[in-house]
Amino acid sequence: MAILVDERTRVVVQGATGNQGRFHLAQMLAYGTRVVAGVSPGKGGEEVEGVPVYDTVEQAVLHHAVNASVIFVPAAFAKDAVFEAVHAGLGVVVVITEHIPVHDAMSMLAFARHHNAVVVGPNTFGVISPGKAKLGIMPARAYSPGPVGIVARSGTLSYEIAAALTAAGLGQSTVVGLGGDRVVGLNFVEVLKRFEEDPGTRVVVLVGEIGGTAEEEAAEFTKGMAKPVVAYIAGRSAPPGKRMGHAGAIIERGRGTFDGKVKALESAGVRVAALPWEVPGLVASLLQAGPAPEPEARPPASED
Amino acid sequence: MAILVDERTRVVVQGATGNQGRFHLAQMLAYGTRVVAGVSPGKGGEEVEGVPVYDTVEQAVLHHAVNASVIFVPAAFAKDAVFEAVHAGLGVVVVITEHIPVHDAMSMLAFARHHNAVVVGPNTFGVISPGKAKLGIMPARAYSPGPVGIVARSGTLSYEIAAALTAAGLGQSTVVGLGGDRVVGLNFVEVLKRFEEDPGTRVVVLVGEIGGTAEEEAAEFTKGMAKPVVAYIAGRSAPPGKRMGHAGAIIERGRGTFDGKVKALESAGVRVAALPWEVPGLVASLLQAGPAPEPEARPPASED
Amino acid sequence: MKLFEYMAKEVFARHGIPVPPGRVVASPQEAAQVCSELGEVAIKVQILAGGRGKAGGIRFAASPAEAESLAADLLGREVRGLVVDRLLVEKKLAIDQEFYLAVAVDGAARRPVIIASTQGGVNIEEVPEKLLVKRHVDPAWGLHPYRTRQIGRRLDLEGAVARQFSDILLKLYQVFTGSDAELAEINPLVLQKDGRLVAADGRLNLDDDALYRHPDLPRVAEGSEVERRAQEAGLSYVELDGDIAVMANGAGITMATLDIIQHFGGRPANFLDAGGGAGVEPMAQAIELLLSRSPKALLVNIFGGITRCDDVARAIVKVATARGGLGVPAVVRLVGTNEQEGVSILREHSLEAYSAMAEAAAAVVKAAAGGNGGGADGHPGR
Amino acid sequence: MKLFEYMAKEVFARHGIPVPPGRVVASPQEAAQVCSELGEVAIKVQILAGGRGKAGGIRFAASPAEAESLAADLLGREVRGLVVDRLLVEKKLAIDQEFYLAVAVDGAARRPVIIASTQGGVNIEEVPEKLLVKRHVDPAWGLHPYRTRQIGRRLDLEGAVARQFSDILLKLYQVFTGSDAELAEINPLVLQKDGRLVAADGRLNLDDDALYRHPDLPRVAEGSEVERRAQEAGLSYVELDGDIAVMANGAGITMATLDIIQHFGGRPANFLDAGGGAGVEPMAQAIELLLSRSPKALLVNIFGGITRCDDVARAIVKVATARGGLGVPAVVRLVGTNEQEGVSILREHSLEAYSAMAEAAAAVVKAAAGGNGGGADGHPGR
Repeated sequence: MAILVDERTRVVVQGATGNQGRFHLAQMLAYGTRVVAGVSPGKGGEEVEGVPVYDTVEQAVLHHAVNASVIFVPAAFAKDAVFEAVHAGLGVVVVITEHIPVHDAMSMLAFARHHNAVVVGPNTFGVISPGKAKLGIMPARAYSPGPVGIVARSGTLSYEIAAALTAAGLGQSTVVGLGGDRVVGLNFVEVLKRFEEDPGTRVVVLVGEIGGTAEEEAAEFTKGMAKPVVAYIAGRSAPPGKRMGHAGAIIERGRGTFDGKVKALESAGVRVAALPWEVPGLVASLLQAGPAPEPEARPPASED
Repeated sequence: MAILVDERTRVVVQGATGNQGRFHLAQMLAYGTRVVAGVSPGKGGEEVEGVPVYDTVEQAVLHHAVNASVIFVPAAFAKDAVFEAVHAGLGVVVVITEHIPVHDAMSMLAFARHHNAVVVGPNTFGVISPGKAKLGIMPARAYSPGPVGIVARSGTLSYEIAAALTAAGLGQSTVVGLGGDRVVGLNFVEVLKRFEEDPGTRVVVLVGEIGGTAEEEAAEFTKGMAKPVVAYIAGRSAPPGKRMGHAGAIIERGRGTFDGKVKALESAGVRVAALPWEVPGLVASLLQAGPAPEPEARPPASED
Repeated sequence: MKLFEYMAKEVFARHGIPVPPGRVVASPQEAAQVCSELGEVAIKVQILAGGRGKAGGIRFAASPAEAESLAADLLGREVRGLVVDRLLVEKKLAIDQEFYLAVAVDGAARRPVIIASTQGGVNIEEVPEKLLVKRHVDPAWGLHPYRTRQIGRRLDLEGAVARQFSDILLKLYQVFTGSDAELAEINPLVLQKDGRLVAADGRLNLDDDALYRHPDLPRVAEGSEVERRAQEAGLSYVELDGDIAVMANGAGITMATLDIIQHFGGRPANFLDAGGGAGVEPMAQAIELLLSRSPKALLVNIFGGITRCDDVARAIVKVATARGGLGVPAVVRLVGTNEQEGVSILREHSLEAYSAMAEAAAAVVKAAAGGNGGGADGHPGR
Repeated sequence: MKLFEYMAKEVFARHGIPVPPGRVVASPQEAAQVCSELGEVAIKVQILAGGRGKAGGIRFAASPAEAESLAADLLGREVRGLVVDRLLVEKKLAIDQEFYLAVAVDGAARRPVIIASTQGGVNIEEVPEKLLVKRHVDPAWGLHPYRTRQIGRRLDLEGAVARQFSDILLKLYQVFTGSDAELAEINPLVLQKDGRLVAADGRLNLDDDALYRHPDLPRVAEGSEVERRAQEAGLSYVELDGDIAVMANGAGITMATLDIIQHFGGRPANFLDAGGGAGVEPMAQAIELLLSRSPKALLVNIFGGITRCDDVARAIVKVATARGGLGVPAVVRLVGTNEQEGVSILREHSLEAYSAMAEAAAAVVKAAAGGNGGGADGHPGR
C-alpha cells in the first residue's frame, strides 16, 4: 500500500517536450511509472520516449485514462498548467516547477481546493511510492519498498535520509515532498493523516526545517496518531532574519525557530533526530516496538 | 407547509433605511414576517419600525438568528450586498433591486452557488408563503393560504393570477417570483422541484413569458412530476426582436416564441390557460381530480 | 445598447485584437480618400442590424473613383429599414478561412459562454449545433489560456494560428468583461492568406444597466424618436403597429394586456410598462407620450400593489385637464391599493373604471373600432 | 524584494491611498527646501529595517534650518547597521489615533490575509492576538467592500472614518495583488485631528519571482556585495560569520550541512545552495565566490540526484587549476549520480572524496582548526 500514487496512477507529463520534461519523463518511465501521455501546447502529435504528446490535457484525458499530472512547464505558465490539470479532473497534480509567483500559487491552489484536487508542490521533488510509481525528479536508487512513510519539505535532504534508510534495510511506503515554497498545496498534517490511514505505513519520518509553523501544527496532529513519528529538523545553526534558500526557511519575528519546533515535536512524543544519520536507528527501534502491520486489503478473488 | 420561506424564516432587510427598504420592512412586519434586523452601512444603532439596524450583516447574524435576507440596496451596491449575505451564511437571499448589471449578477450568483445559498431574483417581487412569511414587495391581500404553488417571472401578472385564485377560494402554499432579468438565481425547474417535494402543494401554476428557454426546460421537467401543473404564458402578440420590458422577454433569432413554449408545455401534459382569468378554473378542476394531500410532518410529541 | 461595427472594432483594437486598417466616413469624398490610402477596400454600411451583406450593404472598390461612387450610392439609402449615414471603409482582406467567435451572457447557465465555430461569416443560428464549440466560464475564475487552447484545438487550429486564436479569445473575453457586454462577437474572424487572423466584423452589445461605469464607451441612440424620449424618461416603451395605446404596470401584465386586446380582435399600438410604484408625474408623462402618437383608444390597466390607484387616476385627470380632454376614448381598469380613491377621482371627472381585465379589454377594442365601448371619451367634466 | 518607505508610498499614492505630502532627499539643503515648502516636518531615514524610530531614525524639524541640521546629522550615519543615504521629509501629522493595516501572504492558509488593529505604530508582533482583526481572502473572489466594512466595524470605526478606512483597505488590497506583493503594510495608518486617514508609514515587500512582470516598479539591491553577485549568478547564497565555506545542493541539505559543521564545533562561513542539476560553470563560479571571502576551509557536500558528481568534481578542478590551487583545505563529499567518475577525477588531481557526511564534516572542522583533517589542501598535481 501507499499514499497519493501507486501502480494504478496514470500520469500525464505537462511540459513533456522541454529538457527537464523529456529527461524526467524517461526516468519515470524507466522506473515503471505508467506515464501514458505528454502535453505541450503546439507539439501535439509528437512523441517522447514513445509516449504520445498532445496539445491539451483535455485531449490526453480523452485518449487515456489519466488521473495524475507532473508539471515541468516554466514558472510563468505553471499556474495555467495547474488550472488545466485540475479542470480536466486529475486528482493528483505534482508541480516540480520552482520560482512560481506566490500570487499564482495562491490562485492555483485555491482552484485545486475548490475542485478537490491534491496539488503536491510547487517546487517539490515529487512523490514516490517505491516499486510502484515515481512522480518527480528524485533519484530512484535512494528508495526501496517498505513500511516507512517520509514527508519532507526539502529534496536532497530527504534523498539523503531515504538513502540511509534504504541502506539500513528500511524501505519506504511513500515519500512525499511538500515543496520548498512559502505556499504549497499539501502540508505535513494532511500527509500525516494519509500515512496514518495507510495500511502499508508503520512509521513516519518527518523532515522539516526552520520557518513557518507547519512542524508545530504537525506536532499537534501527531498526538492523535497511532503510528510513531520520527523527525529531523534542519536549520539549528541558522541566524534569524536570513532566508536559507527555501522561501519558508527563515526565522522571522521570532517565529519558526529550531528550538520551538523540536520542543513542540518532542512534547508531542515525536522522536527527534539530532543528526540526519540518526534517523534509521530511531526508525528501526520503533519498527521493532510498534504494532504488527495490518494485512493489506485484497481485491475479492475472482469467481472463475 | 411551504417552500423557501415559512414561519421559521428570520429575516434581515439589507438597505433597511432607504425609502423602499423602510416601507417594505414595515409591510413585511405587518404581515407577520419575522424581520429581526436591518442592515445599512453607516446607520448602525438606528431602528426602523422597532427593528434594530446594523452596519453589517455579520453583526446582524451575531445578534440574531438570521437565516434569510431581503435586499433593497441600489443597483450599484447590490452585488456587494448579496456577497455579504451569502458570506454570512444566509440560505435564502431575495434580491428586489432592479437594473443590476448582468456581470454583477453572474458574479454574485456564482458566489451564491459555490456557497449553496439560494438567490431569488434579482428584479423579483420576492417570495410569499401566505399566512407564514412574506419576503418581498407583493400586495399581501392578493394571497391566502392553500394548496396552490405559483412560480412566475413577472410580478404584477402573478399578483393578478394569485388574486384571481384567492377570489375563487384557491389559496397558495408559496408564490415565488423568479425575477425579470436575463440572469436570475432560481429557474422554473428548481422551483418546480421544490413544489413537487412540498407536502403543502397540490397543484402548481407556472406564469411564464416569451424569451429564453426556461419554460421549455420546465415543460420537460413536468413530465416527471406527480403534481399537476397549469401554465399561463404572456407575450402571444409580441413581435420578434422587440424586448418587452423584462430583459428576457424578447424573441430573438426565433428562440423563445409563444407557440414554442405552449407546444412544449402542452405536449408535456401541462394545462395552458389562453387567458389569465382561465387559470382558477383549470386549477380547481385539477384539485378535484388530484390525489389527496399528504399529511404534514409533525414534530414528535413531547414526552413530559 | 448595441455599438456600430466601427465602434466595436475601436474597442477591440484598444484591447489588442487585430482589425483591418480602415476608417468610418460620412461622405463619398472621404471614402475615396481612404481608398487612395489603403488600395482595394471594402465599403460597409454602419447599421444596427444583421444581414446587411445580403441586403447589398457591403461593396468592394478597387479605385478611389469606384469607392466614391459606391459610397455615394450607399449613403442615404435604406438598408434593413435603417437609413445609412456612416460607412466603414476598410482594406479588403485576402481571405483563406472564416471563423466565428463570440463571448455572450448565457442566461440559462447564468455564466458567460464562449461560442466558436469553423463556420464563420454566416448567421451563427444557422450553424448546426455539432459544428459549434461552446464553453462556459466560471465568473469566479475567469478565462485562462488553457481553455482558449482547448477551444482552438477543437477547431483544429495549429501552430501560429492556434496561438493567435488563443490570444484573440483572451482579449475578446477582456472586452466582454471590461465593457460589461452582453455580447462580444467577431464574425467572421478571418484567417488571411498571409496566415494572420483578423476581426473582419465586430459586434459589441453593452448592458444598459452598466453603462454608468463606462463613461469612456460611446453612446448609440436606438429606436424611434418617441422610444428615445420614453427611454430618457425611464419608461419601458416599445412601439407596435396597432391603434390602441396601452399603459400597464409590470412587464408581464403589460404583455398580457396586449395579448388580451389581440384576443378580442384589437391591435395594440405599444408596450408601455409604467413600472411599480410610479408617481403621478411619470405616469402623466407616459400618457402624454402615448397620446402624441394619436391612437384610436387608450387602455390603462393597473393592478395596484406599490402603484397606488389614486395616483393613476390623478395622472389621467392631469393629462386630460392639460390637454382639454384626452382626445380619444379611454378605458381604465383599476384594482388594488387605494382603488376606491382612484375610482372616485375618475368619477369626479366623468371617467368610469373597470375592475375586470376582460371587460376593460373588450371595451377598449370596441371603442377603437368606433363604438364607445362603455368607456369615457376622456373629456373630463363634460 | 523590499521597497524603501518612500517607494512604497509612491505605489500607494498611485493607487489612491492618501500619504503625507513630502519628498525623498539626499542632502541637508534639499531637506531644508522641503521644510520651507511644507512647514513643520518629520525627517525619516530610509533603510530596509524596522525599529528605526527607537534607533533615532525619525526626527522632527520646525524650521528649514533645523531640518538642514537634522538631515546633516542623519545622512551618512549607521542606523540598525545600515548606512543612511536617503531621507524622507514629510509634513508633520496632527495625530489623533494610530491603526495598523496590512495585507500579507499567509503561507499556512495559502491565501492572502488582512490584518488590522487599533494598536498602530508599534511592532505588530507585540500586539496581543485579541486586539488583531484577521480576515482571509479567497483568491477566487477577491476582496469586496462588505468585508472592509466588517473589518472597520470590528475596529469600532464609524461614519466618515469608516468609509475612508474601507476605501483605503480596498486600495491596499489592489496594491497587494497588483504588485505581486508578499506584504503591503501601513503602520501606522493615522487618523488626523481633522478626521482624515493617512498612511504615515508604508512597507511593500515584493515577490522576487514575480518581478519580471512589474517592469514599472523600482528595484532595490539588498545584502552584501558578494550576496548581490551571487544573486545575479542565480545562486541562493547567504553570508554567515564563520570560517568554513560550504557548498551543497538543495536548501535542506545545505542547512543540515551547516548544522553538522556546528555540531562538530566548526563555524560555517555561508549558506550556498548550488541547486539541483547545476552544471560545471555555475558551480565553479560558486566556488570562486566562496574562496573570494578567504575562508579557512571549504566543504562541498553533494548528494547527486540530478546533480552529477563528475560535474561537481570538474568544477572543483577547474577552479583549482585556474587559481593554481584552491588555497585552502577542501573536503569533498560525493554520493550519487556518476559518483565513481567524480571520485576518479578528484583522485587524478590528488583530491580525496568522502562518502559519509559525518566524516566529511568532522574532517573540514579539523582542517579549519589547523589540522589537515584528512582532506587535501586543494593544490592539484602535488
